Amino acid sequence: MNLATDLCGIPLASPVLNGSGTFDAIAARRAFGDAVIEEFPFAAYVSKTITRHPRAGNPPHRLWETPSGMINSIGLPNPGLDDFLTGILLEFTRLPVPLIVSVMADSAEEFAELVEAVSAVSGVAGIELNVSCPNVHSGLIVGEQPVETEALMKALRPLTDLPMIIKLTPNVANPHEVAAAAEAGGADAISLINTLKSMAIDPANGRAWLGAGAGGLSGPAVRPVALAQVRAVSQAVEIPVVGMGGIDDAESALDFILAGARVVAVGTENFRDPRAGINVKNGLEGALGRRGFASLADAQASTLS
Amino acid sequence: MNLATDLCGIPLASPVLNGSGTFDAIAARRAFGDAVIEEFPFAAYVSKTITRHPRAGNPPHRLWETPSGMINSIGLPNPGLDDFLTGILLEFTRLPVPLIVSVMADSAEEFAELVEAVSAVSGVAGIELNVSCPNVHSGLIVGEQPVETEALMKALRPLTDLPMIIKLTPNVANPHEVAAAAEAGGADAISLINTLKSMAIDPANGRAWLGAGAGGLSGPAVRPVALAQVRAVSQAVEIPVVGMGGIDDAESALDFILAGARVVAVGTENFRDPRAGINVKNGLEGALGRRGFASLADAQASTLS
Amino acid sequence: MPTERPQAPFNRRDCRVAESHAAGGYRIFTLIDEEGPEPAPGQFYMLTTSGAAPGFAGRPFLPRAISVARVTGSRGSLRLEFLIDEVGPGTVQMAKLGSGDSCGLAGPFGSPFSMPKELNPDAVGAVLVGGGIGIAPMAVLRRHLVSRGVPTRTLLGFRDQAHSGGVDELFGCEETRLAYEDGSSGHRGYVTDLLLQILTGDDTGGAVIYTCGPPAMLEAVRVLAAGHGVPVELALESPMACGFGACFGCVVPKTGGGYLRLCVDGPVVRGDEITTAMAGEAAVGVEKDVRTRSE
Amino acid sequence: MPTERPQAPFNRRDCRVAESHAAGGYRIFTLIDEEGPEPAPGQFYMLTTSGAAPGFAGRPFLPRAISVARVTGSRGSLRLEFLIDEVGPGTVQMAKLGSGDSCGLAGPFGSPFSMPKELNPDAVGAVLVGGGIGIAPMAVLRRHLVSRGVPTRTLLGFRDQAHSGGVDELFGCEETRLAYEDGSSGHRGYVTDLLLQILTGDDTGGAVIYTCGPPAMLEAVRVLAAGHGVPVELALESPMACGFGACFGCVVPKTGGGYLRLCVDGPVVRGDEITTAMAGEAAVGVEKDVRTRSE
Ligand SMILES: Cc1cc2nc3c(=O)[nH]c(=O)nc-3n(C[C@H](O)[C@H](O)[C@H](O)COP(=O)(O)OP(=O)(O)OC[C@H]3O[C@@H](n4cnc5c(N)ncnc54)[C@H](O)[C@@H]3O)c2cc1C
Ligand SMILES: Cc1cc2nc3c(=O)[nH]c(=O)nc-3n(C[C@H](O)[C@H](O)[C@H](O)COP(=O)(O)OP(=O)(O)OC[C@H]3O[C@@H](n4cnc5c(N)ncnc54)[C@H](O)[C@@H]3O)c2cc1C
Ligand SMILES: Cc1cc2nc3c(=O)[nH]c(=O)nc-3n(C[C@H](O)[C@H](O)[C@H](O)COP(=O)(O)O)c2cc1C
Ligand SMILES: Cc1cc2nc3c(=O)[nH]c(=O)nc-3n(C[C@H](O)[C@H](O)[C@H](O)COP(=O)(O)O)c2cc1C
Ligand code: FES
Ligand code: FES
Repeated sequence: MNLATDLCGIPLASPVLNGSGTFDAIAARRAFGDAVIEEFPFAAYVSKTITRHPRAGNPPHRLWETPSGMINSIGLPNPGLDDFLTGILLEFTRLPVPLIVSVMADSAEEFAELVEAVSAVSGVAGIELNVSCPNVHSGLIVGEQPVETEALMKALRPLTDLPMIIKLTPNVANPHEVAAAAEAGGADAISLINTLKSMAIDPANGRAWLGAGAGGLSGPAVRPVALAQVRAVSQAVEIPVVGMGGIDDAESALDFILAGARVVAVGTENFRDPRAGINVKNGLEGALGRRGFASLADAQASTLS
Repeated sequence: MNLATDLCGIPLASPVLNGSGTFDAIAARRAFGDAVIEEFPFAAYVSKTITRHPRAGNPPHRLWETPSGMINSIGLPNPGLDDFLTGILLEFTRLPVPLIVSVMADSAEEFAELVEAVSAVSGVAGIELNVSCPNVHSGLIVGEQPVETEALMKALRPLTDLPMIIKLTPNVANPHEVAAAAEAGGADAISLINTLKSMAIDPANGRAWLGAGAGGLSGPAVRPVALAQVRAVSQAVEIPVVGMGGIDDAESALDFILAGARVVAVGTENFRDPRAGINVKNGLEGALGRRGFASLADAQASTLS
Repeated sequence: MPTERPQAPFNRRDCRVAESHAAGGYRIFTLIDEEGPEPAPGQFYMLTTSGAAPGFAGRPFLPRAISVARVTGSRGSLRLEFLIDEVGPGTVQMAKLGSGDSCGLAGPFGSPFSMPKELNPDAVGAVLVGGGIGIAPMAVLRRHLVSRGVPTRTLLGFRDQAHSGGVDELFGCEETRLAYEDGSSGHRGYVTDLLLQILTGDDTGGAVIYTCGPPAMLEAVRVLAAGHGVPVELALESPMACGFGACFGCVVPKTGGGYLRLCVDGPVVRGDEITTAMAGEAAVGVEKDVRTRSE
Repeated sequence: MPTERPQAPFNRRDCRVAESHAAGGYRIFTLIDEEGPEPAPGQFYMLTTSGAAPGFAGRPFLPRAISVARVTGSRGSLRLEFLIDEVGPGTVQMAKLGSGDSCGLAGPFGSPFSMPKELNPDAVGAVLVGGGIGIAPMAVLRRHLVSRGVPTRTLLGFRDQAHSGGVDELFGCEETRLAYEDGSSGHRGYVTDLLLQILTGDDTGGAVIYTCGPPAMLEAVRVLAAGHGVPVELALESPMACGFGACFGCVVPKTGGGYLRLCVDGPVVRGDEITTAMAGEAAVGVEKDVRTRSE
């Protein structure tokens, strides 16, 4: 079955992407060798979020296993824009699939720097804006505020011709309002969900387990929440939606498409199986058939009653 | 070990309550006989939420099992205030533990009617306000808006001398702001979390599985989210917090107390084991010991570093 | 108004698996309940297996409702036989249990079948109509009625051999009439064809119908019985979380509006208590709004 | 800069459990890997068991990092022996696996131990210091060094008999010196007492130290080695989600700031690459803010 599709102009061999920060193509190549490149598991590669300046990330512990999920508190470790441009970005552009660079900043000015710099590099197909972060001026989390979100999009829109995907936080009452604001501001696509604010207690001493005190929940545990948000958002906007949150097989991936997502992303499941992306893609034909769809397009077109 | 404690003046033999709507004492008596009353599993009984007028509840399906949790879309079936007062409320007052009546309304006026009527009945120890509902006037979900929440509390405060516990929805960016507003409005305690907005797709036909289209997630899957919200809220208010969300044993109950809850409530786990409340209570002494606490009070007093 | 129902011990208890074996397309497994009372025909138990099923992340999470198919022994050492159809993680985990393993058990729960004379004072006999996995409660009821001298005719229907099992074991040599939709044995077609023969054939004034099976079959039986003015009791199914009235999740619409909780007001209901036996399917029609209040 | 590391097949593969048995307070179980390369000493695998452990709702969810304790056979039919300490749901599920069962395997991953001369051109011998479950990688390394004619002394420490196992099987009759904190056998006290004797006793100019064990022991060894100017490589542990660099979760602080991902930059690190071997405990000190951004 032909699973080819596209995401706001970016051609995709299948609707299966990776969630930002859940697959390091360079480290994977060290561990698995060139097989990772030859059988690259995703139809597009979304980089881990980078910031203007280098970040070491959070102190350990950074991980906590939960019932059917996990909490992470990684803290966006990354080399910062300058080293990214001259280093790993060049390796990423050599991957056999379109590259989407994820960026985060604490101000519109820094976001602008990141967007312009990344857009100037040939081989970048799109930019994902991670807006689960406070605006240093207003102190508000951009992705929690429709007004802040629309203003940011309006400020960034003129700076690039690349498709801009905005990655929403699920820790809001009405994600569809933030999505609508992003669309009004000029976003080309919405991706969700990011992780759910969570914490864990150290069984040994009753203190907070995570070095940063708290983190974000992901994995199958959050899938029902992600499905509801993907549906609410896709009903509120015209632009395509990248659905993610606990996808661990083709059936759950198809659930997201039926809920309104055009394409999906696999995150935590990559940790359990490095071929998770390949497994989801290979299972889609069967899953579509079992649900009575002749093609991926039919499923993407179907609206949930 | 003496596990006796209290919740804003309501004396409790242990810190273990039930989550509203997760244990029907009358139906349980039909199924199990008087043993349920003799060994009543909770230190106080929280009724299923009642409304001014009768509600039949949502069409089936009302349940969906998820990884380490479940979605419910029950729709608050209840006989309405009048029949409640003359019927099951009287049976509830005969239970061997303090009674907390949960109420929900679509307007301050209806909330007022409920609060006044319930307060007039002897044998009611407290009232829980379920504010995960839209205000028919503003159209806003009260529990999502600090302003609406404070206004509601201020309106209700003069109407009763009973402790008022406000039950918060977790589907907000900053539950601690809503909690602080409730405290400012005169709430005596905060209980959280209610369920996380979720949905499920029918594997057979790709349509929404739940009769109402969507529902709420509960069970161990949501525990990490509940812990983070309980901690954020308990840091923001002076009044006691009733912690719940995925508690399935004494260890997880103690996690909530260490996160800042004074007492806890068991919900979904009751479905898996009708004695869940008893098991949590009986396990607390051992759990406290393993974490190095001499008493429940020590754990309640400990502040998480 | 069902007959006196035995009450369950107030617990979920670990019970030893005495035995488990395949029976046609199904599986029969036996638990030893050392505490509970003898269940009445039509009652069910909530079964809890430990651990999640491979390939089902974190499921089963909830216990599963299972009708008892045969009861032997006596209180203190009851042997409860269950007929299992492996359709998902819960039944897959049950099917894995072998002799000596333990399984969580709560119950017996729910309303039993009434005796024929409770449904029709002039009742002289009973017709039992079972379909698929729904033959389990029919087996218990048949033994119950026969032991009380009630003339009983049993009609059992299956889709095909892969979706049938336990007939010989649970119904023994007793005269039962079979229907297979694929004609692989017995009557080719629906079990309701056999019921229609009976209803149109001999005098049905003294008949009472009991039935359990897939929704479409139950609905056909309900309509047939109503059409011929014959009282009928149906054992219904719906997804359950608790089994003892705590979650309000297991409802079916009841005649005159509102809903019945199948775990306490059922699973056995009279034909006139419900407007359809296909409530589960109802969900599909209904207009959905994804942003409902949380409870 | 560790020596050439074998690369893992790009998959998680189902491997057959050849054998499993208790070894003192631990358990040794053997997987047959028909695809992977021979791992280098110090490398580890990510093991995935199916289903959740009874009593642990929905856990294990993630695979578990386990060092290989002995490798026999050759590529195509490698026998990988693992030494398991049952401390939680992941290891409980592994311990349940019996001959014929299958277990998910990914790897080998991580950095191997260096040869002594890579750490010290004048190296003439190696001292291996293992503690508790940490003796596993020491067993593989010892066999590796001995087979290459490197004079090797092995010191193993345990809390008590309940927290020890596999010594005879994995180290055989070879001369190993044991320390038990409870004095139940060997030296009464810490294995680092034995190390100190060596370091202070004979000439250590040509010695190189390799160690794996609990954080407190590793830190003591690291400090002793530094104090005596002896090169040391430590095999560290930290909770891991992926094992191949994808999650950035397995970090320990590195000398000069920043963090090492133990699954790709480790688990074997040189003493001078880290500032402490007790990073895990570090979390406790740090100031916590519960409302961090999500990633
Ligand atoms: C009173 C009563 C008596 C019963 N007696 C028997 C019996 O004797 N023998 C027997 O085999 N079965 C019996 N059942 C049916 C049995 O309880 C259900 O089939 C049970 O759900 C099977 O669980 P499962 O995990 O194997 O399958 P499930 O995964 O639960 O799938 C079964 C059906 O549930 C729905 N479903 C699928 N996924 C989910 C989900 N995530 N959440 C909720 N629903 C889902 C689908 O419609 C699917 O066809 C009885 C049910 C009731 C109410
Ligand atoms: C490179 C490497 C090699 C290893 N080799 C071996 C080996 O050869 N043999 C062996 O037995 N072990 C080995 N381990 C340790 C093993 O991977 C861990 O002990 C593993 O976590 C055990 O999983 P568990 O589920 O049994 O216990 P867990 O539940 O994971 O408990 C183990 C520890 O993890 C922490 N913990 C508790 N609950 C959680 C939670 N929910 N989420 C996160 N952390 C939690 C606690 O500190 C607890 O003491 C190795 C680890 C690494 C990194
Ligand atoms: C360890 C880890 C690191 C992550 N890092 C990022 C990140 O850098 N940027 C980002 O936008 N999302 C990040 N995420 C969120 C994922 O991309 C994804 O949105 C989320 O995990 C839900 O999908 P899942 O349940 O399939 O993992 C991270 C998630 C995990 C588990
Ligand atoms: C079936 C079901 C019905 C519920 N009904 C109510 C209700 O009527 N009122 C209310 O305030 N909360 C209700 N809740 C929410 C619970 O009280 C509790 O807040 C939530 O389930 C989280 O706790 P848990 O994970 O332990 O179940 C209900 C939850 C479930 C699962
Ligand atoms: S199954 Fe919970 S009320 Fe019936
Ligand atoms: S365990 Fe995931 S990066 Fe090391």
